Amino acid sequence: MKEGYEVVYKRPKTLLDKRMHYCPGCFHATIHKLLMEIVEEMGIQEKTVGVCPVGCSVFAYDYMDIDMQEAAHGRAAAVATAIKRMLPDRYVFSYQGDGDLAAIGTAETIHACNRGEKFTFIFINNGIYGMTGGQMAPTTLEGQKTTTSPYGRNVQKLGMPLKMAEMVSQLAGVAYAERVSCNTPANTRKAKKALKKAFEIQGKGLGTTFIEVASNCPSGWKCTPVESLDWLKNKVYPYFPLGVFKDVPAVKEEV
Amino acid sequence: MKEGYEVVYKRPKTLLDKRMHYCPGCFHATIHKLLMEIVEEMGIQEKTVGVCPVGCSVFAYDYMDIDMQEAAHGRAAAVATAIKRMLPDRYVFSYQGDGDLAAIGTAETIHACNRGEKFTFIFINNGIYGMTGGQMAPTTLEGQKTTTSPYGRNVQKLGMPLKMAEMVSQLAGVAYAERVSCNTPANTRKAKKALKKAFEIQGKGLGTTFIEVASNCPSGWKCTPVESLDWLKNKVYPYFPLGVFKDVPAVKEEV
Amino acid sequence: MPAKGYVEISMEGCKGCGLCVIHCPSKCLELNTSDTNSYGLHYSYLAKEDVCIACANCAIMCPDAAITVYKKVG
Amino acid sequence: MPAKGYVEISMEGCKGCGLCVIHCPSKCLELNTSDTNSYGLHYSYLAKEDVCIACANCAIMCPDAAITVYKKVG
Amino acid sequence: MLVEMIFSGFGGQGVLSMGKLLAYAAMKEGKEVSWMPSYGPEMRGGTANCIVNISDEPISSPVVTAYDVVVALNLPSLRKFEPRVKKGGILIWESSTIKQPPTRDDIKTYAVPAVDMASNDLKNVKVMNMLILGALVKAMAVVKTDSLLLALKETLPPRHHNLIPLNQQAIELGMAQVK
Amino acid sequence: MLVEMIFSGFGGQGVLSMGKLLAYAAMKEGKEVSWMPSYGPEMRGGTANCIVNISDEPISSPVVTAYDVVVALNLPSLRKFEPRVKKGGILIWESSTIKQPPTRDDIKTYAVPAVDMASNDLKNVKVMNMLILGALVKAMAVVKTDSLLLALKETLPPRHHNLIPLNQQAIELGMAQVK
Amino acid sequence: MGEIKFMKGNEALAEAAIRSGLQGYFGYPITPQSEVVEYLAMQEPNHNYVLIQAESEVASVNMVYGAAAAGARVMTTTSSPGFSLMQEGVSYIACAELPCVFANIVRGGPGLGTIQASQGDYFQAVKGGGHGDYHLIVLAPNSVQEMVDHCRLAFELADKYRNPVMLLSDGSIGQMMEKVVLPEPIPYKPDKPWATTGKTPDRKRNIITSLYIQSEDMEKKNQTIQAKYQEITKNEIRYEKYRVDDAEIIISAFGLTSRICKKVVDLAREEGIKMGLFRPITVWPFPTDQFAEFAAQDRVKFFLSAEMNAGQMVEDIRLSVNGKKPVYFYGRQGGIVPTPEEILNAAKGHLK
Amino acid sequence: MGEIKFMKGNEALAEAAIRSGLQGYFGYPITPQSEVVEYLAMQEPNHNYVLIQAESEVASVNMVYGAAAAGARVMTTTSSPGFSLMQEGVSYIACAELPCVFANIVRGGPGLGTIQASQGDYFQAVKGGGHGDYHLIVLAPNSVQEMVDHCRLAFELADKYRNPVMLLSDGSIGQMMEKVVLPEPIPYKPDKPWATTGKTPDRKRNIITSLYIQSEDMEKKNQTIQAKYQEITKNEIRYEKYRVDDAEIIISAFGLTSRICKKVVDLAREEGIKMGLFRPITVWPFPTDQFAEFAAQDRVKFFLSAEMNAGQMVEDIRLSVNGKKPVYFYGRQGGIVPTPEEILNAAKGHLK
Ligand SMILES: Cc1ncc(C[n+]2csc(CCOP(=O)(O)OP(=O)(O)O)c2C)c(N)n1
Ligand SMILES: Cc1ncc(C[n+]2csc(CCOP(=O)(O)OP(=O)(O)O)c2C)c(N)n1
Ligand code: SF4
Ligand code: SF4
Ligand code: SF4
Ligand code: SF4
Ligand code: SF4
Ligand code: SF4
Ligand SMILES: [Mg+2]
Ligand SMILES: [Mg+2]
Repeated sequence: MKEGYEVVYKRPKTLLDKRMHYCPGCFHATIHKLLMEIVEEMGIQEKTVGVCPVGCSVFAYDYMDIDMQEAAHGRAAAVATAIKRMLPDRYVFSYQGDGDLAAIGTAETIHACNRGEKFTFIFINNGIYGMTGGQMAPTTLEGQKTTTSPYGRNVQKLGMPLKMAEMVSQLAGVAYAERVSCNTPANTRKAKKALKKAFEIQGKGLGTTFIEVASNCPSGWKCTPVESLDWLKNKVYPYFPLGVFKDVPAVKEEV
Repeated sequence: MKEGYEVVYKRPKTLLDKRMHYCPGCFHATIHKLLMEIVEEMGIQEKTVGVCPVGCSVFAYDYMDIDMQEAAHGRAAAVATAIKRMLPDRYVFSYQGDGDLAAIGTAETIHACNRGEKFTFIFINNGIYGMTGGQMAPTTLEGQKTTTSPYGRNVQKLGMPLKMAEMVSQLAGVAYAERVSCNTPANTRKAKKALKKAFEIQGKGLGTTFIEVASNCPSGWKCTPVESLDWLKNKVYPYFPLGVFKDVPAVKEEV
Repeated sequence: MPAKGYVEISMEGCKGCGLCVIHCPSKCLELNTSDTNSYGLHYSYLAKEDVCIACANCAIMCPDAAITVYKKVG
Repeated sequence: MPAKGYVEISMEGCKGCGLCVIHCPSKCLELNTSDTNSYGLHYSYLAKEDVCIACANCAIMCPDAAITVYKKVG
Repeated sequence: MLVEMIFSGFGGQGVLSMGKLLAYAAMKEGKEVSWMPSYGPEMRGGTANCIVNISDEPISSPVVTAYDVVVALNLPSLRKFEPRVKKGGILIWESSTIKQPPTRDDIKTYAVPAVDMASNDLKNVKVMNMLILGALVKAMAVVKTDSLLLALKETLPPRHHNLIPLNQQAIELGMAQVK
Repeated sequence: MLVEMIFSGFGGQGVLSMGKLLAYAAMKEGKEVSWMPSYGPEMRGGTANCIVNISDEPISSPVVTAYDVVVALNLPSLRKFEPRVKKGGILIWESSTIKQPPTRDDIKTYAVPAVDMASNDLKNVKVMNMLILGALVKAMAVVKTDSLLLALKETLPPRHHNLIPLNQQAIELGMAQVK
Repeated sequence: MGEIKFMKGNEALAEAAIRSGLQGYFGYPITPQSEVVEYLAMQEPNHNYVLIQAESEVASVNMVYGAAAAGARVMTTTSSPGFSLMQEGVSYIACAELPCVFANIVRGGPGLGTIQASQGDYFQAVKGGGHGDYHLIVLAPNSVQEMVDHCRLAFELADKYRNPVMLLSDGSIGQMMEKVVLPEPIPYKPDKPWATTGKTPDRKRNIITSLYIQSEDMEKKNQTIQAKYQEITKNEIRYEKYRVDDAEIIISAFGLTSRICKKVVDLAREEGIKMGLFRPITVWPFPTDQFAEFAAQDRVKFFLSAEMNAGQMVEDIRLSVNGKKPVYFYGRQGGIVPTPEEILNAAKGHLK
Repeated sequence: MGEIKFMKGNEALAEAAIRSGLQGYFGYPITPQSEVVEYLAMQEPNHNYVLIQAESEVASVNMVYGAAAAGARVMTTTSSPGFSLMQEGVSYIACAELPCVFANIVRGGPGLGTIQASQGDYFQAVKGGGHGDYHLIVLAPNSVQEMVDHCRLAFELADKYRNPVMLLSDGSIGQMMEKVVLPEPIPYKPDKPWATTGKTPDRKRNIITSLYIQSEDMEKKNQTIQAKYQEITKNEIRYEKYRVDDAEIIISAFGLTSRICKKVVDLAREEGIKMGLFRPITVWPFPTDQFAEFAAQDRVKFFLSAEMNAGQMVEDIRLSVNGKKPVYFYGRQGGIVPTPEEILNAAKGHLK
């Protein structure tokens, strides 16, 4: 600590002092950090319960100093639903990958959103199955190569990438849905703001909150972390635009 | 047969000469009849394979003189996907209830539609679980009483009824989506036309075709068949409007 | 004037739902409330034969395909 | 002129992704390509101490929260 | 003693509730009872039935296939269950709607025109099932009439208690049918 | 004879492929072989390893926990696997990046500064693993050098065959490290 | 003494759950089980439990997982195909050691099968239909009264051992009405310091997981739960004996069939055949030693297992008897309930 | 003689399926199995099979159901949690008597467990993890070569008996590379007059169902498939013997462990202990009679089952031996592969 200087940014304490297993440059880690900053800032460590299903983030409970449940693949929304219903004054979030939330867990996702379950979805859309070694996800882009689409995703045969934030926005139970990213400091700050807003709306019990992160996977995409930011900008955002898709509280305020 | 008269309507031959188990006035029977009329008119009995999961229509294969598969609850879309992929020149349809297609089978429905599987969904939305004795379905209307919503569906707790035709229309793989009903001769004729159009589009391989029937369930609704028509008109259509939600071939022709 | 149309309704096939009855433009169908078929159901029958116009509305509405519709030739 | 800002980077915590490096407006960070930490990774370090403006962009971008940012008091 | 019975007919004829009432009455008399309905898609076909066992000792199986008493309120049920009456057993059938009477002569059969009597004499076809029940307890004293009335009182929601006299009448009328 | 080996290091150092090449070469010599990689999220941490067994007889278990030969290309691997070398076994370690040498004296250890030599002498750090492999076959003649070269030829896609001479050089350089 | 009612098995189960302090129920309709959720829906305004008709059985079981981990007293019920769908979740719950109650109101399988009663899911219940080595405590009620009694017991055992407990019932018991004595409602205050309710400053964070990526850790976890299973086996075996003291033939059955077999015993005794009934009430843990004891007695000639399946519990009896005496099987399938007479005949067939 | 390759177990399985005339594959990624679908994706342009990475294992198994019913030669593969999710579908397929191949590349459970190899799903595979009485034919390969050989055999048996066949493999075999001899590709022309391919005028409509709502019909269906199972048991039991002729100790193991046990036998023999290995290759049908034969020989002192679980196949051995000789168990869990030495020690411990 240098004399005459004060700290303007430091690692949040709720992010345990443990090296995360994520690959270099992976936004999974970024989002973990932002989440723990929010928990700290909102002072809700005692009231927060997280749910992490399988996916690269299955070990999230090793890093966050909060109560957590691991969930079976695709079932985080069902698990979070039950926790939130049993403990309605807690802050509950599910933290899910695109394989988890948009493939095997589609039914649980749609129905939790439709029921308006009052927890926060944190949806890490990296367009690939990171954990299992880079297979195609429902959000893999047209032409994108993965281990199970080695010649590029053929949308004639496999369909177009699913836009989950847009889809759940159509459901009455969803209060807030936004797609964010972390490719620049500005976007990362926005991502944090969105996450915080989701938690605040959750606190008011206004409905389901859904934050989709247009995330990266340098390992699965077979590129460097820095290159992954270019891929995001050039390929991902054009198809998965960042922005707010639904904001019921804001609309209500306007009226 | 009266002398000097000719037949202008008779039971299609592909509808086997067997009393159907459906309750009086149930549209399940109506749709069976229309379907078999179409199979007969199109001359595709040899090329048609149907899939009926559980629900009141699980015995459909007892009545239709075509090759059929029974499917597990919710899985008709997966089953139909595989049949159509293995036998791409056949006409394949799945015939599913709202419990089946919109609750337990949500993931299979969304993903088959998204992949643009080239079979026809026939979705009998009667707002209830008929077969199991009248429990709430994902499409049960606000305030509607069922055995598991005995005080009326509370949408605060359980969410709004799911609009499946609208939802799947958002998916790129869907070529044609329409909601029809059978409450009047005119609507029944429209329903038949829609079903036929779906089969024709399927024959051309243009994408997924999805016909939702705003159906009735006099037994589950605890009313007479005639009263069920009023319920449809007064309660169901206002929330589930009849009409075409997507018609890619028509749009293509226009352009 | 002999009727333009004529319908045959399978008594055992009919379930007495009444959908044909209410949609007949000529009001020629009725449910037989004094008798039941072997399933205990009041079946529909052509009560006013002379006004049937062979429009087939009844048959289209009949879920159980219990109705055959005939039209006068020529 | 003494720098307005100053950063501390955990050598072992850094994974060498380079996201901080490319987002530093003052270009004061670099990856140490001649050395690795115990994980075999080239870590980031404050190469040009005097131009750091304490904007914290680097820290915000760092997935692994390996960076602490300091600002001159007053 | 164990009495094994089945009540069968169309849905809506009140076969399930008459079985339930009888079982309840027997329970009130301190008997062991079981009531087992047909369930699921079977009912879609429009028929319904329930098996009722009444016994002094614990009941082994709630499901049986040969009966001491068969109550048949429609023809399909009569056809189906007449062969399953035990030799010397009892068959009670609704004779105003069933036109083809039973044929066995090794059992006791009772024709009760319950539908007609309920509509004509009591002006309420719904109590037809109580008429049948009356006939049954007369034909075989499985429970006392008083127990049936007690059962009605305890199982009918209070707002329907005004119907008890009518039901009682029906039971008595039914009893009178069995000589 | 059965030789049980593990190749370990950071992902990207080519540990899996060096193991595979050795196993393939041995197979070509008519040996029984098995190659078993670490898999799944373990690899997320940035480390990788594979177990290679070479034997004259069918191999029982592809997974073993004590080794005749350990190849460690980074410090965590050295720390983890040094204790698992069998007494009298062989440990080969990359000595230009690992600063803390092994400590056991009941095994044979070989320090190979493969990273430096590959970058400096061969101008291609990627063939570092071939250098190590060269050292290994010199330290213990599990396969002939020719078999390694044959294996390279048969497993490299033809468009990379131009790299074979470089790989051969690396193997030879590695062999020269072991006296 | 408690309230006396005339109730359906499924409804009695639901009422018993309420009276045992039910806090969360998550389920999906399926015949012949749907009355459980229907009853709970009807009673919902009078109580405080959370009730969700889930979108599927997969969702149900995972809701149970979440709610149980959050410390609540929870239950789900289903019938055969639905329980098959739950197998992944069941395995997770067993490994995460979460207390909860399942009921399988078994119907005839395999496949869609029939909705009539069956005992075809015995193996699934006791050997583990899900992946990996785990056990549920499995109670096999044979009456509406036991649906009530076993429900309360199930919740208690679940909490005591942090282990899921299953009621292996069937469609007949679920659908039939019988007299029941209902227990007094108990107030339920969970004492679950391990539950994920939010990390307070006085404790370390709580984590519920079934993931042990390192083999050594996973083996340790396996050993822990295996040790627990031995403890349960030592403490919790339950069974019923009927006229076995001088019996030369031991007939055995669980659930509904055990009632029929009581009658078989009586019929046999009337004919002078010395028969007795041994009925496992816990089918896991299985009363192995008790069978072995019978087998060790010279008097006992053979065993007969009567089941509504193709022969499942008979394997556990054979394992217990271990060749000391013959063990025969008689079964019906597809929803057919065997009559006392046919079982007796089967037994007599082995009397040579 | 076929082509010789150095291949991963999972890839060899995929290649063998292609060479056996695979027409449809439906699967979902899961470690340690994902290479199967990855390999098939890579080879897709060179062949004619339909390949879908499904949205889940539930979808996969139901796609298999649909494609098999339509007459195609089809397969799905997964690992433990995924196979648990398939249980409903498996039960349906068994009852509908559809030929198809499953492979479970087993990992350590229960729950999410570990991704390392295990044999913890034996019970699920052989007793039926789904509801109702049914059986899969279960082959337990112990090498990459057998992944290939058993794959071809599995397709043949499936068609022959209209029964699903399962490869009960594990993560080690799936992940390891060994030498394999690949068989010649065969052209496959299905001859399945029962398949739902569209009703032609020359036949009645074909219906694939597992629904038999009337108990009598369901019982008949049950009896039909039970009769088939007996037929399979009569014809298809497969096993391997190693140095058993004079053996006093019979050690038994399936899959990967059987290789380790060969070494155990050799080590034992070196010490003068007369040990032999009996390895079930089909674990269902189980070689019951063969075990019984050993048990009947005076020479044989005891049996030891070595497994990577808490003791599962040992039950089937006990059922076979039926108390004639002691049957012991030695196991490791959580992904730990036992060493020959520790198994030998376990055996010696029983030598008194
Ligand atoms: C039932 C089941 N099926 C499959 C898997 C294997 N699996 C683990 S994580 C995962 C998907 C990972 O992708 P995603 O959800 O996008 O998360 P990411 O790793 O990309 O962050 C899969 C298929 C599993 N654990 N359980
Ligand atoms: C796995 C599984 N869960 C539940 C059931 C029970 N079940 C059969 S049909 C059905 C729903 C029927 O409703 P719907 O799909 O709307 O069809 P309907 O009868 O209304 O036409 C249910 C829940 C089942 N057969 N399988
Ligand atoms: S595999 Fe991809 S998603 Fe997973 S940690 Fe690595 S970069 Fe992140
Ligand atoms: S229960 Fe409802 S949906 Fe089913 S047949 Fe009857 S009316 Fe039709
Ligand atoms: S054909 Fe038309 S007019 Fe004639 S009975 Fe039918 S509906 Fe009436
Ligand atoms: S519509 Fe058909 S079933 Fe209904 S009353 Fe008319 S004829 Fe009968
Ligand atoms: S605080 Fe700002 S200026 Fe200083 S090193 Fe970080 S990014 Fe650069
Ligand atoms: S962003 Fe963090 S991990 Fe990446 S190079 Fe900079 S300090 Fe290292
Ligand atoms: Mg992902
Ligand atoms: Mg419905």
